[in-house]
Amino acid sequence: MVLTRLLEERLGDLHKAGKTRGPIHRCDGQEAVGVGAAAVLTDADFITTTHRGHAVYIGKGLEPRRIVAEIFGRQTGYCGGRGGHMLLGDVEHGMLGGNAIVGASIPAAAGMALSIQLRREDRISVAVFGDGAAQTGICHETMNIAALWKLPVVFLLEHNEYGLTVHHSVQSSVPDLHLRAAGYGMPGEQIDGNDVIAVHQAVSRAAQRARRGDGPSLIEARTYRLEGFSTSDMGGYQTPEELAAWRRRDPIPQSREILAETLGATRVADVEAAAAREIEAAFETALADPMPAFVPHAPSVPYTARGEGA
Amino acid sequence: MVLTRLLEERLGDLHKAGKTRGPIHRCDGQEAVGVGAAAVLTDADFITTTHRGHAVYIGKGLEPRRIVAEIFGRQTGYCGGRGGHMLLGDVEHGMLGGNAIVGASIPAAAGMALSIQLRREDRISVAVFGDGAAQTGICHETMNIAALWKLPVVFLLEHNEYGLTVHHSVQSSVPDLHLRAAGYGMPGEQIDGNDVIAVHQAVSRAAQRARRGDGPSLIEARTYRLEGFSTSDMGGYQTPEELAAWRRRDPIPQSREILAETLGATRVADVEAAAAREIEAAFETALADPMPAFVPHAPSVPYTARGEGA
Amino acid sequence: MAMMRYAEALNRALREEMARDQTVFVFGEDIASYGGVFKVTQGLAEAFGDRVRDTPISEQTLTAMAVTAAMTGTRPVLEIMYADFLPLSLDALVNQASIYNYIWNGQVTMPFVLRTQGGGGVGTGAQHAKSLDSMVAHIPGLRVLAPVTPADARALLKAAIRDPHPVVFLEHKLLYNTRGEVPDDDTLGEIGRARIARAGRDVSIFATSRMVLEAEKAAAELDAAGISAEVVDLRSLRPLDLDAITASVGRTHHAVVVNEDWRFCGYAAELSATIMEHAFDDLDAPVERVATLDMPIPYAETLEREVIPDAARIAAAARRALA
Amino acid sequence: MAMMRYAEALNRALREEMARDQTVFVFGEDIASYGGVFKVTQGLAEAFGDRVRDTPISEQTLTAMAVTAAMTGTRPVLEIMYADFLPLSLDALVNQASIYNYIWNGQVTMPFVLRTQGGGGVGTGAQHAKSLDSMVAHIPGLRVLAPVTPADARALLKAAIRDPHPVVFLEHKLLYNTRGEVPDDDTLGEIGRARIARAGRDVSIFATSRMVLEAEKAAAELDAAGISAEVVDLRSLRPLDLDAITASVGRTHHAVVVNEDWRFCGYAAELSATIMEHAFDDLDAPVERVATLDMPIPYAETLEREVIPDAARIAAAARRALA
Ligand SMILES: Cc1ncc(C[n+]2csc(CCOP(=O)(O)OP(=O)(O)O)c2C)c(N)n1
Ligand SMILES: Cc1ncc(C[n+]2csc(CCOP(=O)(O)OP(=O)(O)O)c2C)c(N)n1
Ligand SMILES: [Mg+2]
Ligand SMILES: [Mg+2]
Repeated sequence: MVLTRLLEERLGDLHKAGKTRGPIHRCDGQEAVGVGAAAVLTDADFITTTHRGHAVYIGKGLEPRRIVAEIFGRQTGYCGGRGGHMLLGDVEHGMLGGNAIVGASIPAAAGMALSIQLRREDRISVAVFGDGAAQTGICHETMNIAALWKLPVVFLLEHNEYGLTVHHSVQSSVPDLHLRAAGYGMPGEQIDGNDVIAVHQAVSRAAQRARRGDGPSLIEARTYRLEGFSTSDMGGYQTPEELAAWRRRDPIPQSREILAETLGATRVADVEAAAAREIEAAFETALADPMPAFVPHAPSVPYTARGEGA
Repeated sequence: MVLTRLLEERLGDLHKAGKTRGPIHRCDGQEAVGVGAAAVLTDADFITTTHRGHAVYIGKGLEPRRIVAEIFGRQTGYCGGRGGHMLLGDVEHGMLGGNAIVGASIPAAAGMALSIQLRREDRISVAVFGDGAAQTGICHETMNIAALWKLPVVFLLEHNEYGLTVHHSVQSSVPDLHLRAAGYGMPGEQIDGNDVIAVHQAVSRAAQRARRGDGPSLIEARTYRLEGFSTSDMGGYQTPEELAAWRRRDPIPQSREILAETLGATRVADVEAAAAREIEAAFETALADPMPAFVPHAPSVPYTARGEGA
Repeated sequence: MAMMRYAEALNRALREEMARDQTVFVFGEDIASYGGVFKVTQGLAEAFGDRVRDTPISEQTLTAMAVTAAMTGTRPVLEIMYADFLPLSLDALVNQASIYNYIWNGQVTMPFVLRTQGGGGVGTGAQHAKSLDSMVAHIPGLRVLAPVTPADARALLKAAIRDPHPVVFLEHKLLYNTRGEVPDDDTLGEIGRARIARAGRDVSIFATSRMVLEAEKAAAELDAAGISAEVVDLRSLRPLDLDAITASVGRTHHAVVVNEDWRFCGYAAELSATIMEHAFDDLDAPVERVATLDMPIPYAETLEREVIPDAARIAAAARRALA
Repeated sequence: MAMMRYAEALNRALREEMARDQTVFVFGEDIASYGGVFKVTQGLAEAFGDRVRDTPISEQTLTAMAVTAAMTGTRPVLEIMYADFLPLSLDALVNQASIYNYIWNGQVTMPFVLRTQGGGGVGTGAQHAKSLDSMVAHIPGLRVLAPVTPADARALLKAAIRDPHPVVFLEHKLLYNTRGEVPDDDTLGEIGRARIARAGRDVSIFATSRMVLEAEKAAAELDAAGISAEVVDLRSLRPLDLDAITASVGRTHHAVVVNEDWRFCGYAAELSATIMEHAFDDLDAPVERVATLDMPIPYAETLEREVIPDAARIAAAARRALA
């Protein structure tokens, strides 16, 4: 989580300095969801996420250096600069994609679960998606199919109160989205998404259920985007009171306290310092990495290879 | 209902005689839903329906003669033979369409309800759709939007146990679809769709709610297709026991009995005889009507009118 | 060699590939217990159990699931009942399937096949008679195939299933009952190769799917009038066999293109542009484009037949090209 | 006349039409309280209340609702945030909007406008940088407009709102901040009329949307080399102003077409085919087609700029046409 937060902060600074290309969707305040969930999984398990996937990238074990390189469009990025921050994928870690089509991470994870089921493998997949995404048609279709076929998938709804600039109450006919699980005959529960332990426990239960072959579950993790929709957003739609209340519930200080109790404050400080060094180094190396060279994409060429076309 | 049934039977016969073009989706056994619902509405109210809309066409007051003419692609049909049996529309009676894209009748009715709401009119719209359609993404999106905006629309789910050849249990993660209404914070109820009075009452309640500005409702009317999916379907997937059980619950004899109690058996027989004469005459005239002559569609021409193209 | 229906040839390809490769699975609406509304998947559920699945009516999600199932070790074959429903699959095709092999820098391939059928001629009306070829042929990273003979149906479906990239496989409702010889050996079709359906000297007619049959009728008619037409069955809409096209035009100096999708921005437009770009100097006249009239497809027989191309319109176009 | 940004010109058109006609309403994601992510709808919610609505993320349904709202007495203007999401709207466009005026025998019209913006150049990646012009221009019964100047943005959006048929209105993310003179009178744009952006003698460059600006740059560059290029801003992709095209080719005998959608089966293919069909004898060389390379749009700047057409590629095409 600390890694993610430091990554986000550094990205925010670089954006302000005009050094990023296009907006960055920071997940400050939501780290507990992605990190807590990914911690339940092994590299063999799949996870899909949204345009706001940094916590999942980090949680699933990806290296900050190559994440940063991708965000800055470098040859050394996870996708050689072709995908970018929203569409990053890393097969080795089962991180099968950030996805910037809202809702698309949901059927994506279910398709992987179908593949797991058909091949009778001991893996699961997890779909992370937002409260805005929960209103899309593919969310409904996917939940119905997944529940019907008992696919080994966990639906992790990252409810951060907003879809872009619009409050949840302007987008959803009901305030509590986990209730919709009943319409598919699957378990649904609401949890504190800022409590990394609660996230870990809920996802563990759902993961076990999925592994047992009992099918999907819906977890609605309530959380909040402390830094708005993206670095391009002009703000103004989140009230100061709301922001302040959620800042008090920031998952990082919360976990810091809990960890300090068990590990001692020094251990925690050491871990944080190491994270800071790692992020520092990641940016330093990545920003010095080369830009990719252009190569056309052979399978996209619309004429037969022997042809003279394209 | 009797009109519809006779229409269906006659169409079935003509299909067997090879006189129709393409399959016909008969609604034998389901007449109570379309007819009972449409009876709640005036010409000013809108209704949308599916590929299986004959009962709605008749219920909304359309003339059998022009329905038959449309089905047989005649110039005198409601759409001059351009639409056909699945896509028939008649603005005068607010019958805004059969629709053969499964699920499409749902947002269609909601769009009309939005137009009613924006213009502050005293009308409502009703979406008739199947149990198969309830699994589509647009069903979810529409219900969320309609409930959120309190649109004056009634969702009438015609649950006939099958979507094409596939039983509901193979398509839906839950047996009772009205339960999904809770996920949108709107009322949902299940009724006997073969009981025309129950349909009328439930739709009346929902219509009043919609007219009051309290928003949509979901009615799940349980019924059954006695003649299978369409005239092209080869059957075999409905068990004889199931068919026999539902035949005993055929809405037509059921209503006949009830009506006979209040109106007397002679009155009922007279009405049925009149219906038979009307259908007879409808087929006779319609089948003698001229075929339409081809005219291109000006708004579809892709070059500016003064141009020489197309 | 065995004589069989187009639908049977497809069925055989599916059976053979499913038997050969455990990762191939088939899903779609009404395809398992009923065997598909066009009976292409008949008997597969009995033979392969769980690997043949009836689905809810959820085209958009099914297509999206095919993409990621393909990316994680299986080879899905998805049936979309009518080409008219392709728009529902399009987000998954253009925003998902199309991109990953490239944007993830080659980390994944996506071996899936989306089978569907389009076309008019039987009074199914504006929502069930379209051919939306250009919408899918437009998408980078995809292959689009449209075999017209039973032999090609089998051979190309097998090739499609084995291909590492997403394939949209376009069938036609009026082809399922056509019959032809199908070889017994394990022939794979070659993606991106056209076929000369009938050799000729005066004009080249490039056609796709069922329009190849209409083109052959037109060629017979023209022959009677002393015009020798070459009919080229393109088979592979993307990638397109440019060499076969330029070679044919190099021989005949006149070209007609025929496709059942709408004319404007349709697949025939691409063919016409490609030919004129690559064979401008060989052409003695502009390429004649024959396609479905730009309008919704009407229901009544008297109207529908004016809208969809047929042998007469093709023959007339060939005459215009030669005029 | 007033100097204003393209986004402001659109905003003005919306305000004027909403004030004039109570049945016009505007809806879409983040368009009310936030004023739209590109700020086109800023201030409308304050001025028109309920007639300006933020929506859930449900493009498919919103488009379908626009169709029937339009058919029952209102004039919806729907904003779809990115053209990349057009596939989600496509079923409603091709299977609903496109058909009713015809198949219901003229009983209904559908006066709605779907505004969206496409195009690359700012690193938004494979899912947020496309131009899917040909997919919508392919659809019968629709109009497709793509103004490049602020004046046309206002005039054509007003015309689109008043038109009885569905209009897809294509904007470009790099145009919103461009500035230009906009007349004060109530001018309506004429749908289906191209505009000569720059007169020339040697070669005609037909371009759409932002590519008109690149074509103008190319023309300036060619001018310096002694080549006089005419730049035609097509503005209306469907219906297309065929007379303006043939007249220009009649003068220059050489043509380049430029469009930011992918090349294969893209809008440029239609332009190329149309020109060669209608001006074959006037052409001294095949039409040169310039479009986005057939591949997913990459994220990194060094890659993206190779893929999307620019002035240099247009100028090179013009030189090839004249070679
Ligand atoms: C299909 C689609 N529609 C719209 C958008 C534009 N968009 C990007 S993010 C977003 C809001 C998503 O809200 P939510 O799912 O709650 O995710 P969050 O940003 O809150 O993490 C929108 C509307 C998109 N990317 N894809
Ligand atoms: C989007 C779409 N997918 C598939 C079909 C093919 N199809 C036509 S009717 C039907 C079954 C519909 O089931 P249901 O909604 O229960 O209606 P019913 O036929 O039972 O009245 C299917 C799959 C279609 N017309 N549209
Ligand atoms: Mg959110
Ligand atoms: Mg049903």
